[in-house]
Amino acid sequence: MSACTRDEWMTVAAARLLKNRDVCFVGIGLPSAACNLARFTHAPQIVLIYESGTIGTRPDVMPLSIGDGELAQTAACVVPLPEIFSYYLQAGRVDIGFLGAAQIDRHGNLNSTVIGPYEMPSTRLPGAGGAPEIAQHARQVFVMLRASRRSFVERLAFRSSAGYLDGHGARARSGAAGGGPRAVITDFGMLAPHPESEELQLVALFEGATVEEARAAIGWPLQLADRIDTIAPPSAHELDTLRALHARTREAHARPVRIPLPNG
Amino acid sequence: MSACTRDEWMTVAAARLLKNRDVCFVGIGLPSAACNLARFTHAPQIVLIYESGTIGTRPDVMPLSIGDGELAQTAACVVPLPEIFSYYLQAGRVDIGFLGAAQIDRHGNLNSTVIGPYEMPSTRLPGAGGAPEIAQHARQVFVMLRASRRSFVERLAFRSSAGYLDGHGARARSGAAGGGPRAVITDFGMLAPHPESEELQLVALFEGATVEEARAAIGWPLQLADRIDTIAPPSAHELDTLRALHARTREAHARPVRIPLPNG
Amino acid sequence: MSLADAIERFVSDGASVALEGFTHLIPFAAGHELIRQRRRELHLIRMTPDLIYDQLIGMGCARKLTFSWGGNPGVGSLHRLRDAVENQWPRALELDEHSHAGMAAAFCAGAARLPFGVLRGYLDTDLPAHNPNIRRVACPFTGEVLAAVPALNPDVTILHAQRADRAGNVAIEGILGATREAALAATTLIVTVEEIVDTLPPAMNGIVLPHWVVTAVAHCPGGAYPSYAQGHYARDNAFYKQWDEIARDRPRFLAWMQRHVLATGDHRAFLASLQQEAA
Amino acid sequence: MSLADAIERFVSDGASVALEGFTHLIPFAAGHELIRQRRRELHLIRMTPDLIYDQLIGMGCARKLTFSWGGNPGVGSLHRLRDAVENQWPRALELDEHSHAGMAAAFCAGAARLPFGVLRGYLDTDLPAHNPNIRRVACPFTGEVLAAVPALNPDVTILHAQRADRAGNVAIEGILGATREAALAATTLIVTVEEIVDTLPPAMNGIVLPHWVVTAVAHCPGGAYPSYAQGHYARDNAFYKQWDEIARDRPRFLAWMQRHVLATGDHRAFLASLQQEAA
Repeated sequence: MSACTRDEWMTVAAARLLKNRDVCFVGIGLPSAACNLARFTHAPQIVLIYESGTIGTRPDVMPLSIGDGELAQTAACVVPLPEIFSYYLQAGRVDIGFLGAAQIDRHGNLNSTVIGPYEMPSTRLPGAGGAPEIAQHARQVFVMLRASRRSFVERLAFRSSAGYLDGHGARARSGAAGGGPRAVITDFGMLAPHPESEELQLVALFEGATVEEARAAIGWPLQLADRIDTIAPPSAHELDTLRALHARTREAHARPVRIPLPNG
Repeated sequence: MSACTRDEWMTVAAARLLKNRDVCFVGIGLPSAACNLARFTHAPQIVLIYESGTIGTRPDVMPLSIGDGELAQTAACVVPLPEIFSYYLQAGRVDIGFLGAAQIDRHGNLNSTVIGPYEMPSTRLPGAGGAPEIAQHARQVFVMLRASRRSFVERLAFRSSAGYLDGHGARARSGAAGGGPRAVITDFGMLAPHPESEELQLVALFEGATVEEARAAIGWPLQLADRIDTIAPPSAHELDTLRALHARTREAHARPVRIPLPNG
Repeated sequence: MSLADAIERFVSDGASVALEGFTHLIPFAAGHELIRQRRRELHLIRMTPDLIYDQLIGMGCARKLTFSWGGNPGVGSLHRLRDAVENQWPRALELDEHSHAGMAAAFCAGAARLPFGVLRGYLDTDLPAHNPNIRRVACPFTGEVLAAVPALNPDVTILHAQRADRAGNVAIEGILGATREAALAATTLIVTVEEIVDTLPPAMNGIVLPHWVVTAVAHCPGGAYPSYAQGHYARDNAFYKQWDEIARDRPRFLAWMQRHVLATGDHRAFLASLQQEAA
Repeated sequence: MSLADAIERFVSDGASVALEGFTHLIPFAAGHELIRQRRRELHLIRMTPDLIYDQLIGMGCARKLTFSWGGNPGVGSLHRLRDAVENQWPRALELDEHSHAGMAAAFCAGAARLPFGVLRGYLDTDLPAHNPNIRRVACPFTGEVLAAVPALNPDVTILHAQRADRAGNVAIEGILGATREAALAATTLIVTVEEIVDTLPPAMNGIVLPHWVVTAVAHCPGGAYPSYAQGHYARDNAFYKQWDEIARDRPRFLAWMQRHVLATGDHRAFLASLQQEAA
């Protein structure tokens, strides 16, 4: 394989987790790249839902926003947004929900709301968006987040969406329908919840990444799974496909948009 | 005017009550004829909604059922039925609701459910359908019902939809959003609620009909309004338009439908 | 999958079954197959029990009916439904009776997998007194008391639609009634279609049931007759009028069902038998 | 009616206003007109406060914001929104913060004129602790406790759409977000459109807002730019990226607003000033 960036590796690692007929609730950025990479490689029949209301969308380039026209044009259908959340997500029809966040804690709870106190934050983040109910209802949640001690923290400033709460079955007792964050894909490898404590532990490393590197990037004492897998680097096919997708996307987004000034 | 039937006269009398931009929730039968007659005469911009989900429909012939294809083809749009009831009727966007029934009482309450006890009825009627909420939410309700002592009764076997309850402001106190049955068009003329008691009283007679005829057909001691109007007979234009509509409808419904048996 | 196989496999005795379609796209072929396979103790669900429910009830397939209007639209009564309620013939029928608005709210709640639906409805009617499935709920903000109905989640919903593609995506055009909500509320969704195509026409904001909510698709041309399929064939209003006579009389009803449904192997044969009779 | 007249007549200081559109069909022209007419004390409502809300907030038009996600999609922060929340510049901004699912339920309840919406949501998040508009309601059948939100009924909803006919029927194509529900929930509905036509194309199951729910239609080509109108022009993703730089800095933001919005008479002049700058 040719040299690849950590973002590329994260994207490939996430894509590999997806199965051919999974129904994915896709966010913008790395998850969108991962889902579309899966679609262009081993999972051609994957179903992509974007919260803007597009169902079964098959974009040729990645959207910048969650509602680019490309998503609507290539969708099986476009429904009003409330139906996405009620008739699809809440109804338990989503297999995989992707989430990002500003902060994650050791039980996979996420913060995308504020740093500092809610009423007087030092940093106002965009907010929860679809995350609280994706986290509640999707059969599995995959989190994609670059690691640092600022993002993988001992204590969240705000819980925007629930992972395993305090662990040890707390989520199951809460009545949440979905299975919670089954995988956290980050830029050294992957974390997953311990079967009993539900604390995120290191389960896999990118080839060449080290446990020390992982520990240095995590803001709590990172536990190791009994077995740490090695995640093979992106294959040439994966990398070529992903880079071609990115290249098409860059080209499309660089294409100047004519300002729609009427004539006359 | 040429001789006309009482059904035609009822239809014409009801049509005249409709204004050009009224939004009408239309039922099948006489109301459908009245609304479409109004549309073909003095109210070309009347908005017709059928509960099947067609909004702003402009059929050239009348539907037999509430969901004939003609209604969809000529509609401004067709929406899922739940939206008709939530986003339009319940939202207060319907000016006029038409109702029929098997029985009506002196306060305009209606029965279309059973004759006899509910659990063991002597006659099982089709049921309330849209009526309970049409009666609750439409700004005004118009009832069209041929008169007899079996239909205009002292006491309903079952209250399927609410008129003025026991009168004297009971409806207003109930919290119903709509104005209740403002007119009952029947085959001798029209009843309307007394301003205070809200008891249906005779307010208008078809030209040639008599108070005695009205009283004979009503199962409670019919009160007379201070002034009894005379409803002019259908004009030639009204009658021609209505009969042409009926003729087109008969012709369309008589056209044999090919049984859709696939070839081969 | 053939319709017979789909019914055989997915509809068991005692199941709650919604054959939806509002005048338009009523799944007659599927209803007849339930009768041919002699399903029993069904809990039938449908806003407007139509001729097909009259037939199912008259043939003794149903234990219970959830509905909001049970008539022959524009014609009159459903005589088999009346006979079941008034005379328990051929058996007693339990009623779960709603208004259209209430039943629509119940289907929407079912589709959203909420346990109940809320509406401003049933006000000062006698329905709640006879149906424990109509209750009240207070708004936690204003205190206003509203009507509540339990979600409808049929074991099986059966629809008829114009077309499906080979992946199983189903496209519906025209009057929908509560079909979409009934489909999304069901555990199992069976759809009969006029045609199966390689690729559906572009839908954008059109009505599509995605393949992963559809359990089985059966190709069944004419499957809505004597109801209709917009763009394919018209409603046979004359048949709806004739049904009034056929269903009025028990022996005549049974003879008709024997000849046209029980004695025919499938919907194609059913249509052929009607055509033969008309010829 | 011109857009300026519609805003003048129908949007007063202090009004609750929802400019909806989900990435697609965001009514930029109308937002700019609110700024030109110097509306104040607005309660802005929108699931995804976009650049246009960043501009309204930065120009001091807003007292309160009801929202569920406030960022520049795919780019980063809305710096004017952040500055208002973090530093009260140019004034303090009250937040009524929801999740997408909660806000969608609130719009649906508003459109149905119910006082509250129900969802299975907000479970074990910190949002309810900071927002008294997120409460609980018990199912009257199962006893299950669910989340409830109060209905959103904006004084004014403003949308942009592709076309209207002369009667005022409005047709929307493509991604809808919560536009339809926000439209039906409003007391007053203003729609700007790319074109006004004699007759809309056949809609059948397409998205149409009937003329009698629309208060005013204003012809405003390009009215969604730099957002987009499916079938007319694409989203200017480059502008969304540029905005990050423009909005990051208070003086630069104010200069941009002065030059392109306050100093331009209408949306046409706004577009021309951008074109001139680009040339």
